[in-house]
Amino acid sequence: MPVPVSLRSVAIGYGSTAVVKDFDLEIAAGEFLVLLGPSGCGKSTLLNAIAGLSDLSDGEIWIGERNVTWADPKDRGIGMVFQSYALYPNMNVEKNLSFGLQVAGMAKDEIARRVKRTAAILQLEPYLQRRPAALSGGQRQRVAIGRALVRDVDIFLFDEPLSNLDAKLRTELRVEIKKLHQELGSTMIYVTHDQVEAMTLADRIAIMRDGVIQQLASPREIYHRPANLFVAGFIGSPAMNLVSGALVPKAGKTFFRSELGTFELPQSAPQSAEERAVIAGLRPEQIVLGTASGLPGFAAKVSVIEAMGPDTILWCEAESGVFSLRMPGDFAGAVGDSVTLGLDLANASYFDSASGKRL
Amino acid sequence: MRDPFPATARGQRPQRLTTARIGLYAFLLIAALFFLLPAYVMIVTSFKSMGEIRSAQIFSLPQMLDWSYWLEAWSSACAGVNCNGVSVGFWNSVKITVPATILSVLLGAVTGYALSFWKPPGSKLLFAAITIGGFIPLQIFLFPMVRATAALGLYNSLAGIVLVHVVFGLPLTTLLFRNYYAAIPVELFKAARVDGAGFWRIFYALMLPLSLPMLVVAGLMQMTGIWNDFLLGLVFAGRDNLPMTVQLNNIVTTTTGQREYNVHMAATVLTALVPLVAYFVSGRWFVRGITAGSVKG
Amino acid sequence: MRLLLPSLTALLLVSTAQAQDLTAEVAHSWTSGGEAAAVKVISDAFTARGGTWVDWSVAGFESANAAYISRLLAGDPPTAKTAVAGPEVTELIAQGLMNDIDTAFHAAVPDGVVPQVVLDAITMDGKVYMAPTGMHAGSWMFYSMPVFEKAGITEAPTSWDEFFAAMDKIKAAGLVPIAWGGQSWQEGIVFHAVVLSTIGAEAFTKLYKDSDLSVIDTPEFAEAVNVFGRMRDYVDAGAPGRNWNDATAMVIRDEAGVQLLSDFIKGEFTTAGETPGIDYGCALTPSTDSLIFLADAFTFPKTGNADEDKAQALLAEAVLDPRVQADFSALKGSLPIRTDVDTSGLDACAQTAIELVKQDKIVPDAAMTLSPAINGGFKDAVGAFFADPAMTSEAFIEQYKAAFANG
Amino acid sequence: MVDQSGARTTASPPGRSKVTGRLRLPVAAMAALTPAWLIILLVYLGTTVWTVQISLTKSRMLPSSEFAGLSQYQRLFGTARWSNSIENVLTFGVVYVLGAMVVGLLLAIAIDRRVRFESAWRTMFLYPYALSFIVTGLMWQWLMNPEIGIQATARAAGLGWFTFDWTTRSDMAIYAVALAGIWQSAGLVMVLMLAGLRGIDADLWRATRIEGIPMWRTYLTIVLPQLGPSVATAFMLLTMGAVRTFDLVVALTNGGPGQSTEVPAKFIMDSLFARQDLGLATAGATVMLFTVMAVTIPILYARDIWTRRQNGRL
Repeated sequence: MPVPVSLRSVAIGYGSTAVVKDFDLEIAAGEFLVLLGPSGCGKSTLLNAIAGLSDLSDGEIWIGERNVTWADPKDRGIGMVFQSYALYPNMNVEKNLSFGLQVAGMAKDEIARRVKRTAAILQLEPYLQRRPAALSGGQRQRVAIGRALVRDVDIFLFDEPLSNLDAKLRTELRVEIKKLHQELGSTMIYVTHDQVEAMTLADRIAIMRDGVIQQLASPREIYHRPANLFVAGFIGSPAMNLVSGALVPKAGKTFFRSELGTFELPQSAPQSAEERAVIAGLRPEQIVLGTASGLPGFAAKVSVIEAMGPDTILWCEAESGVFSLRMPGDFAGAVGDSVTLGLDLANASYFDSASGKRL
Repeated sequence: MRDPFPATARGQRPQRLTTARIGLYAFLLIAALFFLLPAYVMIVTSFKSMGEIRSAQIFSLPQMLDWSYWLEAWSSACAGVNCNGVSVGFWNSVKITVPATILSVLLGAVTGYALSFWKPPGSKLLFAAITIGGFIPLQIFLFPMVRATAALGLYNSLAGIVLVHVVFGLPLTTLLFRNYYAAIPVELFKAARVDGAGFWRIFYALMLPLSLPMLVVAGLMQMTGIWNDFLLGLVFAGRDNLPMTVQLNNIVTTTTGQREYNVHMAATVLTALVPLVAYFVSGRWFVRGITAGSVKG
Repeated sequence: MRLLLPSLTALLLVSTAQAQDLTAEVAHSWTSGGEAAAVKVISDAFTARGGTWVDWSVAGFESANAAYISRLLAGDPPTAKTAVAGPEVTELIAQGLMNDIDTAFHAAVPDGVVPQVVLDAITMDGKVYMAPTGMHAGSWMFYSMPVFEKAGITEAPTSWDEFFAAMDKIKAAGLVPIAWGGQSWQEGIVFHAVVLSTIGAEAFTKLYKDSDLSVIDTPEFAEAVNVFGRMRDYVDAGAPGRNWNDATAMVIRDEAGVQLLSDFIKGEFTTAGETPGIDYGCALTPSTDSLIFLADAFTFPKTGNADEDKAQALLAEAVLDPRVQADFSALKGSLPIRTDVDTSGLDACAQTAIELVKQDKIVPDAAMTLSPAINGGFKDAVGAFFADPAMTSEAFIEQYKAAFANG
Repeated sequence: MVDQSGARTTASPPGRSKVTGRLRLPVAAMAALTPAWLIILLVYLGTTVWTVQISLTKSRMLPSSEFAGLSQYQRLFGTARWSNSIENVLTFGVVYVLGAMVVGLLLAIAIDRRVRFESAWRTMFLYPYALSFIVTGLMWQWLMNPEIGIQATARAAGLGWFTFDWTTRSDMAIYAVALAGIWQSAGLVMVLMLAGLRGIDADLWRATRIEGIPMWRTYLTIVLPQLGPSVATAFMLLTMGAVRTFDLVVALTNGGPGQSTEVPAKFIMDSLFARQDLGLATAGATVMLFTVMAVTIPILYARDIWTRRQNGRL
């Protein structure tokens, strides 16, 4: 049974330093929520608090209908997967999976049944008698997930579970976790600093910085409509191209003036009645090559070409800085080519220069 | 030791016995000499007759392998009117050392575990106090401890001397285990808590099995200390439980009379035999235990 | 079975012969060969009187004291404990921790057979608290006859000038002049013997019994310091830290000329099969006509057990028995405390001492008159002075005096 | 700061109370620490209080309650032996701790150079640790005795110039004690250091080899700093031993020649039992205790801050 989780005015601090202050977050039943942010932003601290592994200095945590603020971890109906796997080195896989059930005093045959089922889901049958030291990284992480799975918990907590794996395994396990969520429908809270994981897994992403949520929204929204400069810069690879300039009203229209020139903004872009300093953010795919597109353009020179396979990242140097463009995989060009870049100002994001907030 | 370069490698193999290598072994040899010399002297002396000891060099080999001084030291050397050698104290030492070592190691493990992972209020203060306790000379404790054990009715008893050893072993064992547990990832502890295990469950199902190397280290160190103790055994154990070291003292520290160095040396080696054997047998574990654990200060 | 049977019979005998069990747990530090044999004389006498002797021996005075005082504090003292008759016991008596043996003492010892100085030492508030086993005399000089012969010394030196002249001869003969035990307690004994030789018995008593510090400022005391300091030139390199019996062994092996110490070292010569007057000689330290004596005694803690009180009285009776006194002294190398015992069995050296005792030419050792703390201070000062030739006599005297003040 | 998508969704439910105090106390952990607390409070603290209190009385052989003010401290500092003891234990401590660390480290490095028969070497260096300080002292007393020990043997072998008579020289005896101590303890340090060395990333060694950094420099500037935790543990254990030093001195030199190897623990023991001067002994103990605290507490505090900074949190 998926249950909602609710953090209400939560504050967490060690001594006099507050890591998280007055934090509110509602996680719907069955939702996959990702807490994303740079290290030290408080996301792991928050996860530990939800798990009951660190104490709150203020506020409440509700899971389902229960206030669990002071409940023991075991009474919260949670399972947790750690970055370091945290498998019990002295127990084999089977014991690792069954330990929590044994603690709970479950009947032996029920334990065996559950371990069997979990092992089947995660394809761990061949390894049940092995110690963690004899497992590969991917297998270890599967056991760690299994340890949560076996206990039939309502809520899964993931603390950067894939960080210690190589790229290929990471992708594989990511898909597995996604599938698991689709099958179980459990509430999952997932902490990571990897935006690809966040984008691919999350129903909603909470982007955090210094203990404060910068934006809480669907991956699509966060990518296309970042709430502020921090989110804009943090999400997307390569990062958004930022152009400082100003919105200038003129004859009922709004123009974007910058070192690259002054361009008229379409109606879909923010309008302004007075001149104000802004920063325009353009995703690499929002800058196009050539003038044929009819977009306002400027001259630049190709400095680096990164062929990624499916697409190619083009780094171009203009007078006012470096711009990145996403090109198709079969892009043919050479370093040193002179090009004209076009800006898709209609779909760009605009942020207030002073506050960094989206307009 | 595996050769990193397979013999099939082409070309002239570089000379392996370089000057540095020779120097290294020379250093080890000199060090070994320094470390073995005292034991050598003690052992050869235990086979020499008194005349030989008086006349010959201390480093010279005995004229013959005479075990009689060992026998005398073990079973008939006199201390006062009792001529029973050090053997009488042997079982007393065992009776004191075994429970005291086990209890103090367990107490240190539990304390270190609680201080490392649970950190209840006052933990830091407690740890600081325990650390400082490690610096206090034992002699200061004698009078108050005598009063305390007498009040508990444990003075002059096996339980009393075991208690005293556990009390004085606390700083060392706690320090060792706290450092050991500091090196264990805290996630492991968190995972066990999420799995629903409580304080004791995590301790005996997870931490204790994981601390096997440190149990060996702390056990050996405590065993050595307790076995070698003289003063506490003398004061607290009571006449019926005097450890071997007290007999040794009685035999060796005679204030008057002829000193039978051969018997003394044999008695000394006999008394030191248990910890020595323990180190020879489990020295590998000792090194491994420290390697596994106390790396994190 | 072989062991069980006699002890069973013994048990039966005791329980039938006596209504109460007179068991005495006796604490002592006499663990070496001669000492243990001497203790056995007392334990046999005690057993013969129907008591049961339980031996609690700990080698080393310090360790023995640690264990003993602990048991006193814990309220579980042994029945009896050996000690030097002096302040270390008087404090315990003053604190009311000791039983007196006044009745037993006077029943066993007729008036006038124990020297007054000894009687003073074992009596407090008019009651006798200790049963002395014997006394040791310091201020002795033992010498190797062969070494003297080899160095061309015919007579034992009787003045310090003669002494140092003799030492020079031994040195010239390529031998070690003084077999020196470089531990502060031994050096303390030697120093006090030298002090006695220069300041005389009267001043000695004034200084160490009445704490009259003016004695220290006399030229005679300075002379003692001077004589003592000169001895540094006649000891070998291995002296520091040397045990007294290792030093004695040097004399026995005729490697060294003399050893200055108490009479207890005689046991070493006896054990080595040497005969006084042939292999080795004994004399008082040069310029000395008195003995510094130290009385060993049994003391009796209050145990709160009536049977043990009786055992204490029985033990005191055994210790004070003239026969026991004589036998004990012969083995221990000490002198009987009673002047009425048959001492004909004792050796030539002891006879000299007994004569001095009879003439009352004895002064109590500082350990019998001054607190252990003060005596400790003496040892510290003497040890430091002998070990460090650079230390001036003035600095030494200063530190020596401070021992009185700080003690 | 929260954007338009509405994180601040729900209002606080009615009757929501502020969190006050810690409610989730780890009761079992506190119970488990009870023995340690009892030992600390009753024995360690109790003894400390008792010691300080007795040091203010006129106690001689037995504890007395007769108040004496600070006169015992006056006596203490008027006693040449006490100041000698302090001086000696400092010299000894520095030489012993540093010596054992250096010897132990060198042995560990040597063994870590992939030598043959590693466990045999290790056993040879570690076995003294199984012996008590008393035995250690006895053995070295023989070896360092100029008349029968190493010096005599060397001279008998024709090396007339050879001198090794530390125990008999006031200026060298304390180093003799330190030497014996190093002999006993260097093996333990070796094991600790070996543990540290084995924990060092092998890639680091490869890196220094490729960069051609000489071995000694690698040890000095790269390896040594990484041994911090091992060094800290060894330092702690050795210092505890050094401050408590008693048996070794008694067995080896018994404080002599003169007072050149007297140490505070021996001063206390002698005062307690041989000199029956409880007041003076407790005064000495008090001074020692507070000195140790004055040195230890700042170190512990600094270490705590350091680790906190390392972990970025608790």
